[in-house]
Amino acid sequence: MNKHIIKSLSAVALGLSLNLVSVPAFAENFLLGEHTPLSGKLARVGTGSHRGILSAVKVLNEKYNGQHSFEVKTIDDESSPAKAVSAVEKLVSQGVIAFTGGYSSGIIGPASEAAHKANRVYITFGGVAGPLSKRGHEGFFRINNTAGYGKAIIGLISDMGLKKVSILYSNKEATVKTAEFVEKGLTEGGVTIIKHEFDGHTKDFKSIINKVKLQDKSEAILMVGYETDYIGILRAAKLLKPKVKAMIGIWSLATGKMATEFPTLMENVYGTSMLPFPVAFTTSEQKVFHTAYTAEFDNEPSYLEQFGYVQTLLLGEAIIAAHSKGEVNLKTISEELRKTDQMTLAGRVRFDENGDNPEFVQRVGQHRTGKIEIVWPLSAKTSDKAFPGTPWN
Amino acid sequence: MSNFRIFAPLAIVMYIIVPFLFSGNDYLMGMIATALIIAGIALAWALLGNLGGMVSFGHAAFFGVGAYTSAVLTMDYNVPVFLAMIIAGFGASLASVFMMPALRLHGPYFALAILAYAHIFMILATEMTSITGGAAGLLSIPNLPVFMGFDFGTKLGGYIVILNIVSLALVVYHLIRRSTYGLALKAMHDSELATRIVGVPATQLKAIMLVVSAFITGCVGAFNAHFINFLDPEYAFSGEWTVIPIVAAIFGGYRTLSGPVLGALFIYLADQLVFKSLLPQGHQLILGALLGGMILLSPSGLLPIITNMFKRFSKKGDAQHVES
Amino acid sequence: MLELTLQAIYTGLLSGGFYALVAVGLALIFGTMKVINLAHGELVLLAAYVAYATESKLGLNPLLALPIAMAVVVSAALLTYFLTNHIKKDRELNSLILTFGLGIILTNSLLMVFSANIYSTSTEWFFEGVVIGDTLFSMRSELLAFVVGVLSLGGLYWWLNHTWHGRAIRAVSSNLDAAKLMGMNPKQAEMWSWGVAGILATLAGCMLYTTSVIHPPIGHGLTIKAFIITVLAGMGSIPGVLVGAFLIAIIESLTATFFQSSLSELASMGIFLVVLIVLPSGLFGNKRIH
Amino acid sequence: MLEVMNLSAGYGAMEVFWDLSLKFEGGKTTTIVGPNGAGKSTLLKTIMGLITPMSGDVLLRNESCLNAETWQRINEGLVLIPEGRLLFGDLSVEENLIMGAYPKNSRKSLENNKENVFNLFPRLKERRNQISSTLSGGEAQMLAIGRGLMEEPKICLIDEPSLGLSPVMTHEIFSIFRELKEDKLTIVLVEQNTNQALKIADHVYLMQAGRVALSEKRENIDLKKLEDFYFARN
Repeated sequence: MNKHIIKSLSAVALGLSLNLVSVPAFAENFLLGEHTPLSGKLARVGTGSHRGILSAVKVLNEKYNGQHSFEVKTIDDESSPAKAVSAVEKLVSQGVIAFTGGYSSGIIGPASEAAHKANRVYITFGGVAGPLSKRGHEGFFRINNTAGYGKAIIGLISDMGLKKVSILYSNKEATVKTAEFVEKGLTEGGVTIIKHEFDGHTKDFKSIINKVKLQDKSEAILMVGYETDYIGILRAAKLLKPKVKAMIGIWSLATGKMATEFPTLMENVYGTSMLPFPVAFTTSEQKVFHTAYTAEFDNEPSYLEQFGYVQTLLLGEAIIAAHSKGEVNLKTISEELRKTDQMTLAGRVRFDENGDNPEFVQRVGQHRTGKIEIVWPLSAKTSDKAFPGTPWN
Repeated sequence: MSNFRIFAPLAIVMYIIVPFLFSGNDYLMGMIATALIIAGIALAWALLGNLGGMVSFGHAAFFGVGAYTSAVLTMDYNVPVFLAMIIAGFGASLASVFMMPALRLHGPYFALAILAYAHIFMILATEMTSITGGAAGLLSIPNLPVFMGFDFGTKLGGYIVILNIVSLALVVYHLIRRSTYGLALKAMHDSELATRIVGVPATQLKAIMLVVSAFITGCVGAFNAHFINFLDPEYAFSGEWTVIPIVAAIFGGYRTLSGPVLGALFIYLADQLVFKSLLPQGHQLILGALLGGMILLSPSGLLPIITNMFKRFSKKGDAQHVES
Repeated sequence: MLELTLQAIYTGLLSGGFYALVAVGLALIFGTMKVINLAHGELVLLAAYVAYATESKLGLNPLLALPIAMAVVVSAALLTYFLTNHIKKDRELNSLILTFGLGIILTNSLLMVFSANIYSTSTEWFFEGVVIGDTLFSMRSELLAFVVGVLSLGGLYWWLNHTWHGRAIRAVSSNLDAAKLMGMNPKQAEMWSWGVAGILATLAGCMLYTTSVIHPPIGHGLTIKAFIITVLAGMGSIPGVLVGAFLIAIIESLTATFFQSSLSELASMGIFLVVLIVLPSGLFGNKRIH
Repeated sequence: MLEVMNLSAGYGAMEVFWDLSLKFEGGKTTTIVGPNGAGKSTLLKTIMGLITPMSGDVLLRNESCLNAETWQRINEGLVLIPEGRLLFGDLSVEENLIMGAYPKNSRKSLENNKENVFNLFPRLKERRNQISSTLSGGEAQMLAIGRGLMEEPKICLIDEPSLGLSPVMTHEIFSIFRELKEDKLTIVLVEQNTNQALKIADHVYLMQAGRVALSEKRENIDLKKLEDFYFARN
């Protein structure tokens, strides 16, 4: 199953080594710009993404040591669109050649607009709103999308053969969209869906879980939210013990942090994850990332760090490629990025004409006694799923 | 007289010197325009606070309603942007009419009631998906237009528009304050009982101030929507649209005309340009400390300090210069 | 249906106990000083972080953090008091800005020290279920928070009525000049009210950490909720705080059960407005306005 | 015992009285009479430290007490029985009385004094659990007096005690003051009810429009003449 990865990696490696041979070393320092929420309500995700980006810069610098160097200038956008726009404008004035980072469609929208006006490439994983990639921005790229998460969850639930699923979703932009996507896909597959909306202030999920238990009587609970929501939902579920066969979540659930900090709460819970945990960093690419990351930071990287890393690495490689052919600008970097087709930590990445990654499909992991096993798709699984299985049985 | 001494140089700086020096620098122009957005709300807030004697914790409500009104009108009904911005002001005023039952409340009760209204508006914006786009918000809201051959969609154009909005608001504020209404309102602020005896309908006057304040805030909110081209409920009704302007108004001296504007320019620009470069993460900490220190050391705001500086400067015969 | 309703009311009752614990400190300070401490939620959060640090760094049960947390939070509260006390002009308004500034400082300090990560206790004991008659479910920690909340309010009520320091606080809240004429030093009463508010915030913070998840930005939301309950209660009324907290919490959980969770806040805000407009001085306030 | 010298005070920029000098002898009862707005209540509040004087001095046992806060003056035995409006409106009748026993010296005899007050005003005992803001004017007055007595005053300033009381009640209250007087308390009584006030006075001041218009020993005062004086301005 790793054949494909190894093949493409070696292809990339070959391509790179050829590049290195054919282009005389002409040392250049590439300045990248990053705006990300390091404070405010998105500080947590912003910090994760930021660390991934720093790791990528480290890896790029080691790789091109002596030939080129990369530097990233970061400005905290404080989770605010206006400040993100200011950040982009300021970074442009400081001479950055491309942007990586950003979180939340509402912030990425105006910020990438500003990057567009300044003729800079903008690559991100933080915004899943559909319209973002339909604005005709040549330099706008994102490596993930709602569909990729949705497809994985739909696939998993179809494999389980469930007939009735309750979806608990936060009323944020990304969560609403994802919940709608999954609902549509599952309904077409003949699954009955009952949706329960909550908001960021919801602390006590007993009421919702009780409804699932007494009224919905569904076979699985799908949680579309963030860490705090998952912990609240799982605690309430563990208490009320609805008769479901699976507890399934999306991002930030099948993470090392959750596995180490809440092992009993997470037992048997599913969540999207590209890699198992503890990460069997088997491939050389994974090892490179892990070494670079743990050298700087003392926790285990989650999807945020991985995605931040991948997008920045892709951007860096595209810049190097563009440089090797002559001029580095919006047009040449975009062209190179559009040529991307490779396996990464975040799965296969290829960009369509809108800058979206149609190949993006998440995998699904399941928490097992403090570890995370990949259980979907079959081609990537590290273990069979424990089904039916919930934290309480 | 003292008004003129502050406003003449301020107007020269804002209308001539700033565009002359920075028009090529999108970053700075955008930054100053955002500071003026805060200034506009701060001014509207101070108008209600100073003349109406009411502290509002919910100006984000007017800001958000204005923003959504203008965005929806321009996107779904093709209303021209500038017209939509004015209608947005009326929309915010209409929202303030719903708040009028709260006018019989006092002090913190009124402040909190308005906060609750703002929160309710935010939840409604999230839930009324068909009109507002729900939590996903509205992307690609039309830019400010090209008007009489000038592209207001640029940073410089945006700056000029918001500067004019703030200037107009200042003029309105000044006229109200000077009118008989203003005198009655001032008397009311000193003693409500006194005005009742004199026969001024206090609640009616307060209601008018609320409507005017909402109108200004709504226009500013509409401007921001077209300036940033994006809205979602959490952003449009964010508590920051209430809190930062209040801080700015009090910091600048909310009982004066120019205080809220100077306060907003200072707070926002100092925070973003100076503190943020000193302490990239957690620069809000400096802002917090500065606020606390200011309240303790110069409780009537920043303006007295500046006017004092002015006096010292003019005594020395130096060139007039406002640093903000 | 009945089962759902009963559980909803039970859930509301339990969180009401916690809400009351958060709100009562704010009410106490407002009573004596007419100052709204906008950093109150941050003080609660500070206590929660001390509990987290105690658990993760020292490996102790988070409840053992109480003495340390109390020392830290009460000092912070008293510091806030001394600063507030130095405001010379327009104290009612300026204290809002001052305490708001202190709240910013606290939030950002927590962010810098503890990062933006989320934390929750890893002591499983707190999450064991307690089931009454097969229909009412709660976690131990929720029950504990409820009991601590109700007992603290009861204790506070007793203290305010039966000790001279407590009585002085009531007297100062009720009529400042009259209190002075009874030989009371209002400064001392104010200081006591801040100190006690600090203790209550500490209890609330430890309960927050053991029932829920903490991260830096949640302090402000706690202040707002506390404020709403305080106003609903009628500023300064202790039994009012308890009733107001129960009312808000039960309405929230009923809304979450019979409509949807994301409308809970709409319902509680709506009730708040209705009560405020019908009874401007709150459920338990004086009938005199202003 | 208590003396004010060249005292001026008021609210904000508005002066209420100017350059007042009065002397209240120990163990004696001094009555200050005068029309509404003469500045009598303001004078008492200034003596208590609730209002900071603009100039002049207040001497307690021949020492200036301007630097002492109100609560410190209470501990010296200086007590003001204010008019009924200065009650703890949201506390019950009994709680108001208990607050009166706050000064350290009077805490021990709280129960005793409370019983005494209840004996003096059985009305208050009937209403001991009622919230004091719901009392009638007369009842509020009784409560204010009772609460003042709980403080065990040595120098007792009394502000308009007969306000809102029935003649019978007024008579009773004055008999209480007479008892206090017999206990050698220093009493300063501000009254509009000249008739009653003069009966127990040793010395009389007449205040008009912020000034002392007359200062005489009781025996030298002709009630009729005083009343002429009194109403001359009205």
